This record gives sequence, C-alpha cells and structure tokens, in this order.
Amino acid sequence: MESLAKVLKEHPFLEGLEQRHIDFITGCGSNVVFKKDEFLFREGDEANHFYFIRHGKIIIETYIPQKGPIAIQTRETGDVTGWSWLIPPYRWHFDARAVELTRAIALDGKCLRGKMDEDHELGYELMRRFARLMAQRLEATRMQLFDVYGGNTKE
Amino acid sequence: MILVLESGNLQSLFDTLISEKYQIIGPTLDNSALIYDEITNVDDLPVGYTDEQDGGRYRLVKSGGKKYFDYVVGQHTWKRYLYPPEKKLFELKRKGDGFEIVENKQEIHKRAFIGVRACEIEAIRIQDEILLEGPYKDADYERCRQNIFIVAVNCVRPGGTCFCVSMGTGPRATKGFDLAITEIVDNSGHYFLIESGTKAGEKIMKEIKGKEADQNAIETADRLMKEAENKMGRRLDTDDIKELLYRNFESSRWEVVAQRCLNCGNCTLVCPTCFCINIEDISGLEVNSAKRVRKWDSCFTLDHSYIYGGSVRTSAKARYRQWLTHKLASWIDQFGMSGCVGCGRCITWCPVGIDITEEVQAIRESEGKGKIMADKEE
Amino acid sequence: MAEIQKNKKAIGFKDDPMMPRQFMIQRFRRDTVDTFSMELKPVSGPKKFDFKPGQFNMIYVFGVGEVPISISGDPTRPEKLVHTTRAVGNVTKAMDSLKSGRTLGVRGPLGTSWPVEEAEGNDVVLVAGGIGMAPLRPVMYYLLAHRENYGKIVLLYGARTPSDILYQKELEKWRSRLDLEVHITVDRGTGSWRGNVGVVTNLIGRAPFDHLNCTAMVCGPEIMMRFSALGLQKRGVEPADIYVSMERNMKCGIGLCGHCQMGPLFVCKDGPVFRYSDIKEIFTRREY
Amino acid sequence: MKGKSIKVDYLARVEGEGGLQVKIRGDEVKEAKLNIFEPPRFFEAFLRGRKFTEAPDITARICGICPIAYMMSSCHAMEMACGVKVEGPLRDLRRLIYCGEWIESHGLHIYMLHAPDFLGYEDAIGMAKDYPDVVKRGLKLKKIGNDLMILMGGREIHPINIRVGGFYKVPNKKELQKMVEPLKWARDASLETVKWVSTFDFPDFERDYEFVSVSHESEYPIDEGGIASNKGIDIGVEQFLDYFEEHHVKHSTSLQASVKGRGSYMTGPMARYSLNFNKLSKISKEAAKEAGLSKTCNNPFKSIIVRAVETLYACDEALRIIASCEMPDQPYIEIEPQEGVGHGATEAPRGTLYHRYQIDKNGIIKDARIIPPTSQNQSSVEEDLTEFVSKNLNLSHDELTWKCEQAVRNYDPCISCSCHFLKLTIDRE
Amino acid sequence: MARERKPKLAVWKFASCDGCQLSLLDCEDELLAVADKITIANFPEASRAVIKGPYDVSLVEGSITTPHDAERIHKVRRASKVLVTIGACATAGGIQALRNFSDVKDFVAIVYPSPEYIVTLNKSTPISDHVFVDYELRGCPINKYQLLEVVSAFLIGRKPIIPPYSVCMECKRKGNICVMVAHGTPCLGPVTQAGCGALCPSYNRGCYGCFGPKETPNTNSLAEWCKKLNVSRDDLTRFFRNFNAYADSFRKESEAHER
Repeated sequence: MESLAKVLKEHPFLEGLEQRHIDFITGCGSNVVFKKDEFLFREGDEANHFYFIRHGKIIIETYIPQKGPIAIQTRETGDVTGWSWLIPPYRWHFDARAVELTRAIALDGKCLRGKMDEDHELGYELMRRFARLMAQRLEATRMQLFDVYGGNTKE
Repeated sequence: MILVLESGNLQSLFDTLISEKYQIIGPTLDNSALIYDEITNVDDLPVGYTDEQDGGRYRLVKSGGKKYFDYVVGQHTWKRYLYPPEKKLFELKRKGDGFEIVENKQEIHKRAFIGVRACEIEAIRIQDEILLEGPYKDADYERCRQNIFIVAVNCVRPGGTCFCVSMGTGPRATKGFDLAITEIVDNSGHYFLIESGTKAGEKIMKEIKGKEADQNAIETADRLMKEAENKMGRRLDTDDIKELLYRNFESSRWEVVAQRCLNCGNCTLVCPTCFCINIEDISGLEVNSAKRVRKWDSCFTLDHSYIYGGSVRTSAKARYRQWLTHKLASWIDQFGMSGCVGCGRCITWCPVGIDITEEVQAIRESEGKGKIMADKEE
Repeated sequence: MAEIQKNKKAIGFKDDPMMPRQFMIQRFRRDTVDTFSMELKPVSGPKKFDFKPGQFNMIYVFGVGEVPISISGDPTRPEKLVHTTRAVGNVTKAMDSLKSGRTLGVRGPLGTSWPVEEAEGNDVVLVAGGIGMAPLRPVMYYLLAHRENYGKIVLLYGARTPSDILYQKELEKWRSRLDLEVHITVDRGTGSWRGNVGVVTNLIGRAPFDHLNCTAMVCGPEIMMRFSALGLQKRGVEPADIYVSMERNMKCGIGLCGHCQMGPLFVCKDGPVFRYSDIKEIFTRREY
Repeated sequence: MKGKSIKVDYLARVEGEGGLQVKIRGDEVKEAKLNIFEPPRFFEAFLRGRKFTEAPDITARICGICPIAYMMSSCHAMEMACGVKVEGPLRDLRRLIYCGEWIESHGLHIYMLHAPDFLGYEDAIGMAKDYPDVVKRGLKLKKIGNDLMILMGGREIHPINIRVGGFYKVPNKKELQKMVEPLKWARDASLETVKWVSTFDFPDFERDYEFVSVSHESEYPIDEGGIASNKGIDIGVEQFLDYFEEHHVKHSTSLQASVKGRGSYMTGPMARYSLNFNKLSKISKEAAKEAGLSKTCNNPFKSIIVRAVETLYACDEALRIIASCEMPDQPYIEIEPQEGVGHGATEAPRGTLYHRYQIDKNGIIKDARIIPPTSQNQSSVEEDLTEFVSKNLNLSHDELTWKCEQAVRNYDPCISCSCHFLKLTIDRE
Repeated sequence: MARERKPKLAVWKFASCDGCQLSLLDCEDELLAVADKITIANFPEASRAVIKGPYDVSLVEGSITTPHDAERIHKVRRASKVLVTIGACATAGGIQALRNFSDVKDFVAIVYPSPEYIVTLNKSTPISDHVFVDYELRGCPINKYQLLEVVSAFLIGRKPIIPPYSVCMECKRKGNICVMVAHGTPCLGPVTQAGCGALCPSYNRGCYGCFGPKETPNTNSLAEWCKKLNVSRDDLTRFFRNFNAYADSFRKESEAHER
C-alpha cells in the first residue's frame, strides 16, 4: 500500500493535507483497473466511491433514447472524478465509462463520509477541495452552455 | 499679395473661375433655406441674409443688409460634393460563369467651392487624411477631390453654435485654400480683402478687378476676426479630452443623454468629417446585373455594428457614446487629429438640440464632482 | 500591436480597392454539414496569391453581396487560394450553392497576420474554437514548413460535436506526428467519439508548453477567446504573448467605411489579429 | 332547365373584395347581387375628433386607387365649412393633379382590367404575350398619369402634397414643363386607345339610366361644381343629401344610394360624358365621334370607349393647364377653422364622390359622411345584371359568368371604398 | 418543362385600401419583367386566373378585422413558403386600427344604420399577430421600389436592403433642409422608418409616420421637443396616432398624451 500512499500524497487534490488525514484516506483506498468500455459506475446506482485516475481516460455520459450515449466530459490522467457519494441521496447521476484501459485509486465514500462527520477538520479540508473542483466543473459546464463555437449564429 | 476687391466687382471672380472652366458651387437659397449648390452669379449668393442658430434651431433671417457672406455654416457640407451621399461605384454584368465589371466612368468637373469657412477647410483636410493618406485610398474621393479650387471666407460673425476657437480651426482660414476672402463693410465702403494660398489662387487673383490692399484694410480684417473669436457661441474644453472620454466609458451621463438622443443619425450626416459609409450590393430584377453603391451611413443605426447574430451596440447610450468618443477621442488615436472642427452643425441640426459641448462639459463636471466627494470622504 | 499592413498594392481590380477581382472555383469540398472549403484560381492577372496567415479576403457573390472570410490555405503555396466558410448568412449560403467553374469576387489579402515570425524560437500554442480553426490552419502550415524554427507546437481545438470538426483527415495526420501536440475536444461526444469532451479551455491547463517562452494564438468566437485568454494567463502566459483574431462588421475591409471600429481600432486594418495585451482593456467592454 | 345560378366568389380585376351572385329560376332572373365582403373600416367614425386638416390624408386611405378624389372632396368640403374658396392658379393645379389620377386610373382600367375581357384574356399579362406593344402603350400611358401625380403630389398612391387650402409645395414652372412632352405622347396614345377600344365587340345592350355627375357651368366635370342629372336634378353640392339617400335594400345588406323617390342611378364616365359632351375639348369630341359614340352613351359595355375619350380629355386638359397656368404666390391659403358644415363632391374616375363634414370652432370634426361612387352605382350594377342575364340565357354557363363579371367591371367598381359596405352572407343555394 | 421552374407569387388582401397591391401594378416599367421571372399565380386585382398553391411568395395586404379573416390568414400562411406583409395595415393594423382606441360598437353605430349586420372584431391587428411573417414591408403605401427590391432579392437569394433606420437618414442624404430645425415644423422623421425617400420633408412638410416606427425609436424625446414647438397634447396624440397608430411605440406615445 505504500505506493497508494505515495500517489495520494503527491496528488494535487490532496496537497497540503495533514499526514494523519492522508493516512486515514489511504486506508479507505484501493487500486482498481477498468478495461476499455467497462463502466466505473452507472446512473442511478448507489454512489460509494470517488476516483483518482492514475492513468487512462474515462468518459462521463448519459444515454438519451433515440440519440444514444452522449458524452458530457472526459477525465484523464491526474483527474479526480465523482462526488455523488458526498451528497444525498448518494446516487450516481451519470454513467462513467473507461474509453481506454484505466487505472485508478478508488476511495470508499461511505467510509470517508463517516470520518468527515466525525472529524470536521478533515471534513472541511475535503469539502474545500471538492468545492473548488465543483467550481471548475461548473465553469466548464457554463462554457458548454454558451455554445461558444457559435453554432446558432446567422448573418 | 493681398488685394482689395470692391463688392461691386465680386462677379469678376465668378467670371474668371467660369472662364477657367470651373463649375462654381456656393451658398444659395432654396425654398427659404441655405444650401450649397451650383451657382453662376453673385446674385445667387444669399445677399442680405443672416442666420440664428441654437441647439435644434436654425432660422434664416433676412437682415436687409448688403453683405454676401453674412450667414455662417448651414446644414449642407462640402462632403456632399467630395464624398457624395450616394454613389454608384460600379456595375457588374453576368458573363458566362463569371461576370464583368462595368466601371462608373463619370466626368468629374473642375469645381470651385465658394464660401468655404475655416472649419470646413479643416474638415476637408481631415477627410483627406482618412480617405487618401491611409493604407488604402478611396478612388472615387480622390477623383472628386482633384481640381477643387477653394475660395475661403473668413468668419467675422460666428454662429450661435460655433466653437471653432476651442478646436483651433477658425475663424480665420490659415491654410488649405486657394483664395481667402474677408468681407468688410466699414466707413470706406463694402469690399473684400482677398489673399491667395496657392499658385492657382494667385493666377486667379491676377485676373480679377482688385487693387492692392492698404494696411488699414488688413488691420480692419484682423480686428474683425479677433472680435469674432470673442463672440463664439459655444466653447469646448479640449484639455485632456481623449483620456477624459476613455476614462468615462461607464459615465452615467451617457444614460442621461440617451434619454434625449433620437439615434436618428442627423448629427453624423451633417458633420463635415463623419466618414462612415455603407456598401450596398444590389441585384436587379434581371438577375444578370448587379451594382455596388456607396451610401452615407451612421454609427447611430443598429446595422452599423451588426455582426452575425446581432448588433454590438444595441443601446442608444452605446451608440451616442461611440459617436462622441470617436469624434473627440479615438479619432485622435486613429488619425492623429480630432474629428471635430467646431462648426456646430451637430448641435444646430440635432432635432432635439443635444449639444456636444454641453455633454463633454457634463462628463467633465461629473468627474470633478466624483473626485471632490472622494476627497471629502478621505 | 501586430504590424499594420502598409500595403498599398492593389488588392482589388484595376488598383481600385473596392472592385473585386474574379476568381474561379476550382474545387469545392464539404467539410461539415454547414462548412465547406473552396479552392480558387484567379481568372486573370498574377497566378500567385501571396498572403500571410491570419489575413482575410472580402468575398463577393454576384448580386448577393460581400463578406469577409479568412484565408485557410497554405501560405507557403500561394498558387492555391483556399477559403473555408460556414454557411450562416445569405452570402455564405449562396457561396455554398456555387459549383466548380463559377466565379467569385475577391478583394484582398486584407488585415494583419498572426505573428509567426515573431514566434520563432518559442513554443507555439494554437487555440481554435469552431470555425476559428480555419484562420489558424495557415499558421499550422507555416509552422510545419519552418518546423525547425519553433519549440513545441501545440494545437488545442474545440468543436461542438465530432461531426463539426474541420479538416479531420489533416488533423489525424498532424496528430500522428511526433513533433506536434494536437488535442481536440468536443462539447458533446456523440456516436463513436472516443476523444475529449469538454470545452477547449479545459485543454489549456494540461497542455505541454513552456509558458515563459511561448506564443499563443487564439481564434474562435469572442467569448471563447476571452476564456481562452484567461486560461492561458492562469497557465502563466503573458498577455503580450497572446494573440486573438477579432470579428466586427466589415463592409469595406480597408478601414474606410467605419463599421468595424472597436474603440480606436479598425478591426479590418488594425486587425483582425491583435495582441491580447493591446485590446485586453476593451475586450470585455460592453457595446464597444 | 331547372334553376341555375351564376356565382363568382371572388371578383377579379376590381379594386377590393366583392363577389357576385345571380339566381335564375326557369327563364327568369330571380335575383342579382353584387356581394361586397370588404371588411368595414369605420372611416366616418374615427374621423370624429380629428382635425379638419387631417381629413384629406385620412380619407385618402379609403382607396388606394383614387386617393386624389378623396383628398379633393374632403378639401372642398373643409374649405366650404371654413368659408374659403381656393381659386386661381391653385385651383388649376388641383385640376392638374386630378387629371393625373384620371389618366392613371383609366389607363389601368382600360388596359389591365377591362380590355382583357373583350379580347378573351384572363389578364393583361396574358394579353401582353399577343399584344405586347398595346400593353406597353397602356403601361406607359398609366405611368405618365402617375408621373403627373408624383410631381404634384409626391407619390402616386396617397400623395402627401395636398392640403386643405392648396399644396404644401408647388413645383416650379420648369418642373411642370417637363411633363409637356410626356403628356403630348400620352394624348396621342389616348387617341390610339380610343380607336383601339372602339374596335372591340360590344354586346347589344342599352338601358335608360339616370345619369348623375358633378356639373360645372363651363368645364367638363372633374373637381368642382354642383350636381346634375339627365332627369332633372340640378342642385348645389350642399343639397346632395336632399336628393340622394342611402338605404338598406332587402336583398342585400350593403348600403346603396338612390335618387330619393326614384331609384337607381349611374355615376362615372358614361354619366359625365352623356351629361357634358359639349364641354369636352375639341379633339376629344372628334375622337368620340370617330369611335362611333353619339353625345350620350347607354351601353355600359361601351364605357371603355368613354373612358378612353376621358383619358384623352385629361391629357389635353393637363396640357392646357400647364400652358396657361400662372404659378401661385403661396402654395396654399392659410385657413382658420370656423364652426360649420361643408360639402364636397368631385369626380373620381369611377364616379361622383361626396363628402360632408361638420366641424367645431377649433376645426375638430364632429360628424363625417362619405358616399363613394361604387356605393352609388351598386343598384345600377345589379339592375344591369338582371337585365343582361335575362336577355342572354342562351349563353353557356362559363360564358355567361364571364360576361356577368364583365358587366360589373364596366363600372370600374372600387370596392375598397368600403366605408359603406357590409359583409354579405352569400346565398349558397 | 425544361426551363427552371418560375417561382409562384400570390397577392392576398385583408382590410385595406388596395393601394399597396396597386403598387405592383404601378411598376409600369418593371411589371412585364416581373411577370417574366415570376408566375403571378393568384392576384385577383389583376387577373381572373388562379393557379393553385402552394406559393413561393405571398404578399399580404391589409389587417385582420373580422373573425373570417382571422381564419383565412392561417390558410394563406399554410399555402405560402415565404409570407411578406406589405403596408401599414398588414404590419401595424393600418388606419382602421384607430378603432382600437375606442369601443368598436360605437363605431358601428355611427357608420351603419343596422349595426346587427356588422361582423367585426374589436381590434384591427397586424398579420404578425396571427401568423409568422417572414418579412415586413412598411409604408402607407409601400414604396414600389422597396417592393421591387424584395422581389429582386428573393429572385437571387439575398437579403433585401430595407433599412430600419430613420427617415432623417434619407432626408439628409437627399439634401433636404430639416423642416423641424429650420422651420419649427413638427416631424416624425426621427422616429419613423426610412423607405419613402423622405417625401414629406421634400415637400416642406413634417413626416407623418406612414412607414411606422424605426428601430429603437425614442418617441418620448421627440414628443417633449414638440411641446417646446408649441404642439398641444391633443395634437401630440393625433401626431402619433394615424396610419401606424397601433404600432407599439407610436401607440404608447399617443396614449401618453391622451387626456
């Protein structure tokens, strides 16, 4: 597990976190591998994990009848994905699918949630990081909403 | 050489110009209004007429005097002749899979402009700079501009909305003319003081029935113009004007003036320096012919700033701000000179009397007030 | 500010900059559902059409009208004039309906260019959005023709959907080159899309270039350029090293009609390519 | 033969929206109706509260085909109410612009609306394929009428230069002179027109009409005069309503005018011509004679010849006015409103147009009454139809239908002058 | 047919004076050329012949004032690929929209002896209140050159050049001296859309707004200035209330001064 601790400690997402917290988090983690086209999680399932993508690429998508799967965003090496375990009702809102062989560290959300409730300091530190992540995602989503490439313009 | 021409001999100037094949364009009356049109005779000039001007108000008044040039500038500008309001640039005809261009070959007259005021000379110079001195020339303007003979008239009576002194463009014509006239009525009679500014001017001067001016006449002219300077109808403080307007992009004053502004475009179309044009590509019923037309345009229209999807400047506020800031500030960055010559037309001919000098002053004062407030708080 | 073209040579017919020259459509290729490329050849006069990457032409369709379109061909091969156009208005739609052998009017080349020479020795980052890829393609050609003069070359390109991606084959070729970094992203990944999904600004964060020693050229809709410039600055790129290509209402293309003014700038002759630091202040001003 | 009916839902080549229904039972015409379904527009109502000076511009909008007539009748009425008479050069110029409307409107009707009937075409454009020069002549003639209106009025439809008291601006002599050559051409073209239309095939059909028109002591009636008929009416315009009335008739829901106590009457070219032949210019009289017309005309199908003669007269008259007219010192007479009632009747190309206004001391309109020519002619049209169909029951259905349409078009009905017309429930039996 | 199919044109009339469709017949020099390029498929004012729809272009004149017309316009829309409204009636309700400011029942009673026969709507409304309109051509009447411009543009597939800016733009280009500034004559030019060629000022008269409001009209500022020219409130109401009385900005301005 030493490599797990090392990866997590060096990950920018956890940068500046106290060692004891990192130790705790490491305890919640495990190495996982997803083959191409394997789902990390499915819409509606219980959300129990979040993932540090060590290598590879996944796609967040949803399925629209008559249109098929629509990809919303991609996550790749170095990204963090999944926060539905943090917010009731703890269900995934989208599908996540590996588009290539993807290695990740999966952290047990339930375990973390319990710890965060107990240890507000850790809770705050993690929430702060997730808030930043959400803000980034929100900005990116807004940009997508702008339809910035000007698809609807007219002369 | 400076000549004195008795008022009775003014026709000799006209005759000389006509014999030199000039078409004379000058002030005349049409339908009880002052316009610039083709004239041939001194009687065509608005003899004995003067004008009253104020924001949104112009009245031609019969003074009964004998002066030929007792009016100031009217609504027309020389731009009408140099850069006409509407001009077909060329026609095209379909030919096989392609087309051919039929050029608009128009005979362009040698023209003499009579009664050009100092501010108007400056306006012509500004348009020269824009249309001839940039990376690209307007070929049509160049053709119209060639062979123009300018007879300036110095202003001894400024109009109610004039502020050429502020802009450093008048009332005396100092350059850019072939001949410059000062009309004087005094104890010694009614006469014109004429000086030449070019060789062409000198040549004409030799032909007219004048005599050399004495010192007295020259001094009288100087005095009259000094007096005129002190009687300007308006004043515009140009100190730091560019930065002032750039700084005040978000001034609340723009909202205030937008309440009044009709965004009708009148100010831009009577302005002697405004150069915005539209290019219209038109096809006929016979889909085999087409033409390109150049028309005066205005930054007060929505189409002016139209790009795919809509206009950039949709609010009246933005359009007024664009006009005023361009005229007095960004023009300086673009062409190294102000776009305003202080002729006052935009004030007089604004249907609701919006006054550029007042707007600038308001912005200046609002800024001052802002500072004072801030100081007090400190 | 990018250099102002003191280019008084004839850009129109018979030395009149307002009169279009005739070019014949030699090849017409559909790029995407609403985008097409045309290869044009002059009907008469000099066969070469020299231009700099980023410059544009005023393109006239007989009887219908004239629009500014940037040149998207290879500046090192001036015998071929190429335009890529999106059919959005009457003129561009009319262009779309033309066939090989028909002619168009062309006035140009006009405007400023991307700083390909100034960028020598630097890493070059190109950020393209939508049809904004077209004006940057000449840059790619130029850089590749002078590959040894540049550091890393990174192309970040965002499109709405996979089927909106321009020049797909060419991009594949570039992607397979080891001396280029090409990253493409779409707003909505549909069908068999395996690539990135998300806006192009997302790509800036992880793109491999040296922010202290780079030149960025950004082209796309104004809002995309604004956010891209912000993204680049977050990466530490100096505003002076960022270039953008602006769009305004261009009627004459030569700085005479007044329509394309943006503050003191005439987009047609002072631009369309601007150094971001020069226009940063006015970029976000409303109704400017 | 059992009952049959002729029904034209939508009358073509007339201005406005109307239909026509003729019910036949056996050998008898039971009913002939000119159906007007032009929607009501309430001019008389919204004129109330407007200024007297606004009446010409507002009433012009009743009809895009004869706006000058509306403007002139209302000007005359307002001037009478204010106790002013516009005379001299201003009056001449008014008559001049009116000539323009006659030339235009008659040109339009002869060439584009009526002649195709005689030559068997659906429209003038079809006719132009076989008679290109004729149609072009007609268009040019019509254009000269329009040009005269444009010069005097600013534009051909709803001119802007006519006001109570005169004009806003009067063209100068030089501008008027520019119309001389075109008008001379138009006079020649009108002469050709008279000859051309006189060669048409006319149904043998005459009726004993009461002709009513404006009447002037010395002039062919256009813009001024009293009211006269061939059955004894000879009154001032202010007596109009004493002699004529509008009423509902049972078989139709539209207002129809009639001579009080007598019945239907006809206004328009045939009426004017038959009442005023002697006042035509020499050239017009001669042309009429050559075309085979006598001093009166009772065959409504021959109205096309009369129209051509009137066109010729209008060209001739316009030339006379331009040649003799002095330019007025002022483009209009300043008029102060006064409380009163004014009447105005002038001759629209298609007949007498009567206006009556009551205004208060500030010049605000209190009451307005407008009786357009088509309303006056409506009974006459229906009587024509009844009689014509009765005599021509041998014709095929299609032929009879077309002829009935033609019989309506004889009147150049301007249904848009709709202020009096009602929507009609069409009998679909 | 070997030739390219000619587009089919239809002309429809609702409540109006016929003047706008007459404009087409007033194109004396161009009429035959138009007929050469376009099949005039349904134009009752000019022809008995009716060719069935659908039509490539429909010109619609007049406003909607009866229940019957309110239905008929939908049929016209369905039969038309491009629908162009022509004239103030069609684009703003026309002069007959003056009824919209009163109770139409009173109006019926004033004009008609037997009001019970009258079927009419309370308001006269523009076509665009009922169906989608592709293009509007303003004016009372329209300018025939603008009509030809629309036809020419349609034939070649370009956007017609019908500027929505003020009458002043045309007036100044023409060289007219401003009647408002130089004579104190109230003029709607600054708030009225161009297209007439600045006719009224060319005849020394103030514009009376027959082309309706221009883009972004500032009627209030103009009205305030007119007050300085001694225009009474009643006159101001009438000033804005004529052929385009029901056009939004004119309507509001006229109501603002109504007592």
